[in-house]
Amino acid sequence: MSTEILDAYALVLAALEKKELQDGEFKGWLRLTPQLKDKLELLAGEELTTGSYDLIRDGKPLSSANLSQLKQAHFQNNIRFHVELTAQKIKSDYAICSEWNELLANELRVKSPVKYIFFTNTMTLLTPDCKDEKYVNYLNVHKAYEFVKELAESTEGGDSTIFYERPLRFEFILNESDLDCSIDLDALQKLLSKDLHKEAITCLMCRELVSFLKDNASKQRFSYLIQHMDSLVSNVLLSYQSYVENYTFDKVRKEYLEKRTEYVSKIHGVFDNIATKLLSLPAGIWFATTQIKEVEIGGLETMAFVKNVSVVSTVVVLAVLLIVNLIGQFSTISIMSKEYRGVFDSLAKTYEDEASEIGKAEDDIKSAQAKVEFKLYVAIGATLFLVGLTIWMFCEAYNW
Amino acid sequence: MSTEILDAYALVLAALEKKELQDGEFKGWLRLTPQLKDKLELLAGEELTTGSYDLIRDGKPLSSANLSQLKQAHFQNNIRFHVELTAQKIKSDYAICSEWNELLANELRVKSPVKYIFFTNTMTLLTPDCKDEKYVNYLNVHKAYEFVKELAESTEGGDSTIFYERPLRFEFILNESDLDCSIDLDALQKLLSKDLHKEAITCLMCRELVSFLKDNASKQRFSYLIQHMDSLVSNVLLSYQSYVENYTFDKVRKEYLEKRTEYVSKIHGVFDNIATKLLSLPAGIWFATTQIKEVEIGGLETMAFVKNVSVVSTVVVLAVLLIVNLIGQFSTISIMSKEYRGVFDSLAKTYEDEASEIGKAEDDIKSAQAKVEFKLYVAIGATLFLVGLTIWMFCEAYNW
Amino acid sequence: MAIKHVIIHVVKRDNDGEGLSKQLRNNENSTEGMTAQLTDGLLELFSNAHLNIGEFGVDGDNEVEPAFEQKLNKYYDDECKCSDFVALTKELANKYESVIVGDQLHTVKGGYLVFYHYERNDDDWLAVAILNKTEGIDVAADLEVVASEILDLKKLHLGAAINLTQWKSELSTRYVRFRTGLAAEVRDYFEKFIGCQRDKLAATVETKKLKSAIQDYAKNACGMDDDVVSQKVAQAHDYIKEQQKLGNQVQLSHVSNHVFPDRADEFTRQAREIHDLPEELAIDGKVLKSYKKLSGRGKGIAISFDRDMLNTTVKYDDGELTFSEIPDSLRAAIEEELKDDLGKDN
Amino acid sequence: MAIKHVIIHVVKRDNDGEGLSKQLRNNENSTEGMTAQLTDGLLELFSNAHLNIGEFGVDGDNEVEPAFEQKLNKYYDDECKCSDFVALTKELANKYESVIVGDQLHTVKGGYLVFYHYERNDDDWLAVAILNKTEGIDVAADLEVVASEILDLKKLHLGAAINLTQWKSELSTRYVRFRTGLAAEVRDYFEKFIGCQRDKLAATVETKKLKSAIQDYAKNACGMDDDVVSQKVAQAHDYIKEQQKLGNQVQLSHVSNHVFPDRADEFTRQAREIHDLPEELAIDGKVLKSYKKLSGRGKGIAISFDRDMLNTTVKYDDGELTFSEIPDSLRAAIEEELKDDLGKDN
Repeated sequence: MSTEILDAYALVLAALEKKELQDGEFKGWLRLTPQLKDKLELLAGEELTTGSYDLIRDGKPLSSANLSQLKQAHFQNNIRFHVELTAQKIKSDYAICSEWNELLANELRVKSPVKYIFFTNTMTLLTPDCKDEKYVNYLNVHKAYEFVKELAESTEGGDSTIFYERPLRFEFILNESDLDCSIDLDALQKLLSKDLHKEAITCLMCRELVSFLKDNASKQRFSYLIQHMDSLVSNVLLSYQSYVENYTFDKVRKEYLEKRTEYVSKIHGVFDNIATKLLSLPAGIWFATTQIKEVEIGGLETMAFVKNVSVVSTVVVLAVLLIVNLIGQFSTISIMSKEYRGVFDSLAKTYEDEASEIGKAEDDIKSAQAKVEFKLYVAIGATLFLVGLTIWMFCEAYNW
Repeated sequence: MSTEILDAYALVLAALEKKELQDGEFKGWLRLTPQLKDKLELLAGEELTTGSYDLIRDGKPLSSANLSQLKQAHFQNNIRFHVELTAQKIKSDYAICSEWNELLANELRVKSPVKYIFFTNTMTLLTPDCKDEKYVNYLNVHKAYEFVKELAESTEGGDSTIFYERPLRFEFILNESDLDCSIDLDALQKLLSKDLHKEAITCLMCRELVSFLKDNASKQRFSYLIQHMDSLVSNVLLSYQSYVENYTFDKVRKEYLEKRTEYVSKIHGVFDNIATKLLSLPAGIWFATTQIKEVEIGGLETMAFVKNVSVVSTVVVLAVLLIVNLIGQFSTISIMSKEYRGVFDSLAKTYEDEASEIGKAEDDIKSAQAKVEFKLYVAIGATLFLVGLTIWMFCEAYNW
Repeated sequence: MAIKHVIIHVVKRDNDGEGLSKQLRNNENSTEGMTAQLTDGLLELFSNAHLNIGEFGVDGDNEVEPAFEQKLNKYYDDECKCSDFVALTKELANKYESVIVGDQLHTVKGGYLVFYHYERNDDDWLAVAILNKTEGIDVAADLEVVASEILDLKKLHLGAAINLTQWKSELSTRYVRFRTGLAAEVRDYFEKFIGCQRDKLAATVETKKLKSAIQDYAKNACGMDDDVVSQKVAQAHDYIKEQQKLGNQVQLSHVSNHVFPDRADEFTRQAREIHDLPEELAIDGKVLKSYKKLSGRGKGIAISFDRDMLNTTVKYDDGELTFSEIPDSLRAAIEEELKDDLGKDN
Repeated sequence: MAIKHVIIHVVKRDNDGEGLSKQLRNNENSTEGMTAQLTDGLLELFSNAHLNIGEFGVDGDNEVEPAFEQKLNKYYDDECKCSDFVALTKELANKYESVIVGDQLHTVKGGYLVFYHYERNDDDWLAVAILNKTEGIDVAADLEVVASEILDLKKLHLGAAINLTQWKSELSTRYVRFRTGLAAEVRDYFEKFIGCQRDKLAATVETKKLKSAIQDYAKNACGMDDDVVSQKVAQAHDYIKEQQKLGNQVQLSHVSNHVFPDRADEFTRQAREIHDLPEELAIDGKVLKSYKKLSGRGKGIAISFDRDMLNTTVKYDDGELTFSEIPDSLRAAIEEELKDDLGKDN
């Protein structure tokens, strides 16, 4: 139906002779044919023309006639009807206007686009199967309106005012040039439809929009938004990302401090674990001290000698076991070191601003590790010394 | 000046014969006197009367006259002027109207009260030295407006819309009965002027206002507010009190007290870990006591000497190990100390009012740390002392 | 504009109930001399009168030729030349008499039937006006007051003018202008005599022509700029809406009075002559929309604005109407009214 | 309303530059018989004419008595009884002649000076009208056109009527109604003859009276309800503001046309007779405010509303005007206009 109306309009407008635009109407002379009469009747039904026209014959004014009263005589060659056509009519199902700007000055038709459009300046007809870039973009513009509306409604600002620190009022009017930009809101819509962080996302979108558009006049805002949609989208995405990161930031701080304490005490625990075992060595030495007896020269087959040998051997075995154990701790520490280095490196990489703090925490752990390693060497030394002492005692027992 | 005008108005209005109210004007017949003429000229200057009147003589219509053209003849007894007075005039410096309701329907005069008022229904003149209760309350009503405005502006809602979860729009109009309530906003103003928690106070006032008024129509809201100001004030105060309490106890106190307990027990745990190990030292001494034998002078190659040396060495090694272990605990404590200091410093910074309490909690931990460190030093001292004892025993065995 | 033929017949009675006296001339009146004053008056007659506009027809059917039209057909050729003006007018005068006699209209006084054929804007017209004498007074040489009679040419009570050119062309439904008076009886007999009826689809034409008449007059005769022209259209729209609401007939002269209060008569005359508008305007609601105005008054408020401002500078939201732009004069008036408060608060 | 005395004198010339012929009657014309028609006409004369209103005075000073007033003083007593009507009018006619001769006004034609004394609403009036004859045509018995002359009583070209009662009371500055024509020369000589001038403080009176005239007529004559009465006042306000903006003189008949398009003449007449309003209205800005309207038109918008609605149902904020209530008819029109969208979106 809308196509028919616009087709009829285009046909009649094209047929007008000496066409001029006056008081919002195209006026011109029309030589009527039965086909044009049908078109005019269709247009009259849509109130696009009155259906009643002055007529001239051979250039001389001659009465007027209604479409419904036409006789055969009215279709004569020398008769012209002075037909007027409404130059602008913007309805919800079709629009006739001079050009894009006229259509885009009508908020209602930006908010809720009209599918069938006829531009009188260029005599262009746009219908849904049309691939015209501006037209396609126009049909998408309402998505941007709905995006703003959704945000505005979430801030209780009706459909056109976003309240975020200040009120940001929109007038949904555009210029033709705005239609050069394609509207791609998928990323934002996807973000908005997330269940997680829903409120926070709305909030940060509002913040981005406000800071993005606050310096534009309310009449230009929507236009600016459409033109710079890409940069808004990337702003919002960046902002969202940093929000997500910030969100864990406090947790992270706490985390690495805890990790530091954890690793430091773990590392210290390494030595603590072994320390108790180390206490068995003195006990062994003391035992050896009491058990090693003097043995006369040549009395190698004596019981005492056997006992002495076994005492020394036991001490040596004990020492070997301890040392093996102590050396084992080194690998434990190195495993731990690998672990915490990995943890802290990744932390430092993720939170670059915190890197130095994280580095300090890591240093704390490293110094604990150094201390513990030193203690382990001391312990190994002490063990070897005690073993030496036992062997010395053993030798002394034979007076060599 | 305003008083003079209203006085003149009252005088002329009272002098009108057969007074009637028509098309917003009081009309009636006036017998002119020079005094009344002056008053009328004053009123004409204020556009309260036209200054040009029809006149009758002996009840018979007779021309019309301008105040400035009066002759002696116009003051005759049998002449009456048909004088009209504007029945309503509400300006910023004075107001003439029928009654309170008419005045209170004018937003501008509610927002910014007029000091000089004349009510034609009751012929009442109200001036600043007047003690009329409604008048006094009226002069204060604008404070309530300014209160709402301050809140509205803080939510970016202009001067009449508070945005808090929903928009709450006010129309600043009142009824006479609302003026029976006195307006006392001192408590709220005092609260609003606090430096501390400024945002929170504004916010909770908005919340209270919205929940208080959301069910009223926007035309009734201000009126309802005025009438129930007391209960709003107490709501806000209660709400503020509970906010303040909630704010410190739940969120901060709990947290730092928990932290304190946690750290204190952690720190005490440091010594407890080492205590068992410390018990091995006396055992070593006791053993040494039984084993160290007297050695004659020069008998350095004797078995006994060797044994003695090994006993002492063992004790020394044992002591060294213990001391190393004990010293290790210091670094554990210092790491912990770093951690809790960080935590408490940031707490103290965030909640400045709680800083002293937080300091106390931190002191508790510090004293626990001091105690543990003291114990560690004692343990080291005891170890060294016991080692010394053993060495003394060893030397004594050679009677040096 | 020139009168080509003129002839006066008389069919009248002096008092109700008396017989009709009839006197028919056998030759045309001269258009020279004294009669020149008559012809001037005759040409003005239809310009100043409140007229209806229509076509020949019987009982609403314009296919049927009434007697008057048949006589015209008999005497006028396709070039609008009359074969015998005297014979035609005599037949018409007799027809007039027979209508009065046949319908037994005893109160109809009749009068001087002045038939005249004239040319205006290249169109040929045949007019018949029924005139009466009016009594005036004169001052004699001794300054005494005496009676004097003249033909009343100031006012047309009954009359019809047929645009023969349009009628012949068969392209028009608006070629008869007629004035029939207000009394139903008089109206009926005269319409019966002429055999004319109002154009059934007049509303569309007239509503449209009224708009162009206003635009044309405001722009060309008054030299108003577009904004003012548009205001004039708005005032007409406003007035018509108001009359429709009250259920009143919209009259051309009233519209003129309202829209061009200072040049009402001139506009009315132009609307009649150039735009073929009758006094009683038929209004078509659909065409009225082409005035492109929205207007309304009541509750102490009167507003009208261009239809296409809705959704651009005028916003409507749930009963609330907001103008983001207002006329400068109004803004000045409001700011003057609020000045002491504006100065103080802002 | 009755004519008590009437007398006709003549002072005229037939062609420019000729001498004046003067003829004075020595006795009053009778008010019986044929003259009754004259007196009816005379009484109507001032009701239908566009008049100015003023008082006696010379060069703006109303303390100085002009010659005309002095003559009146000479013949009229305090009860407005004339001691010798014929002598008075003769002196005045001679005065009229001497004004024309003295100022060497060779193009002034003069005419029949009709003096008449009448009573209206218990007030005594003295009127002088300068009338001329007009040529008409008559139809002779043979239906030939012949010339005929009558005194032109339809239109008052020059004339003055003095309310003697008000004049004597010394309480009024608006007791002379006069019509002087538009040409400056004619205007001057006639005002000089009468010695009248416009009331200097007329603006206040007239602005106020216009409002009451409208209210009175709308309410009492048309039976309109208060809302419509207030609209009529608003339309007048609107029109006056518009004329002031254009720098035009506000005329009573134009206000009538605009405000009461369908009863313009009746209103004008009442405003003149009952409310003493002249044709050229002087408007006082301060008093105009007592119409209690704010109005403006332009940019395709026309708005007017009651002044006291500002800050209540009409809000103004930085150039933006919001009506929280609008007339039902406008709301209906807007909703009709938006209906396909309202139905869809909400």
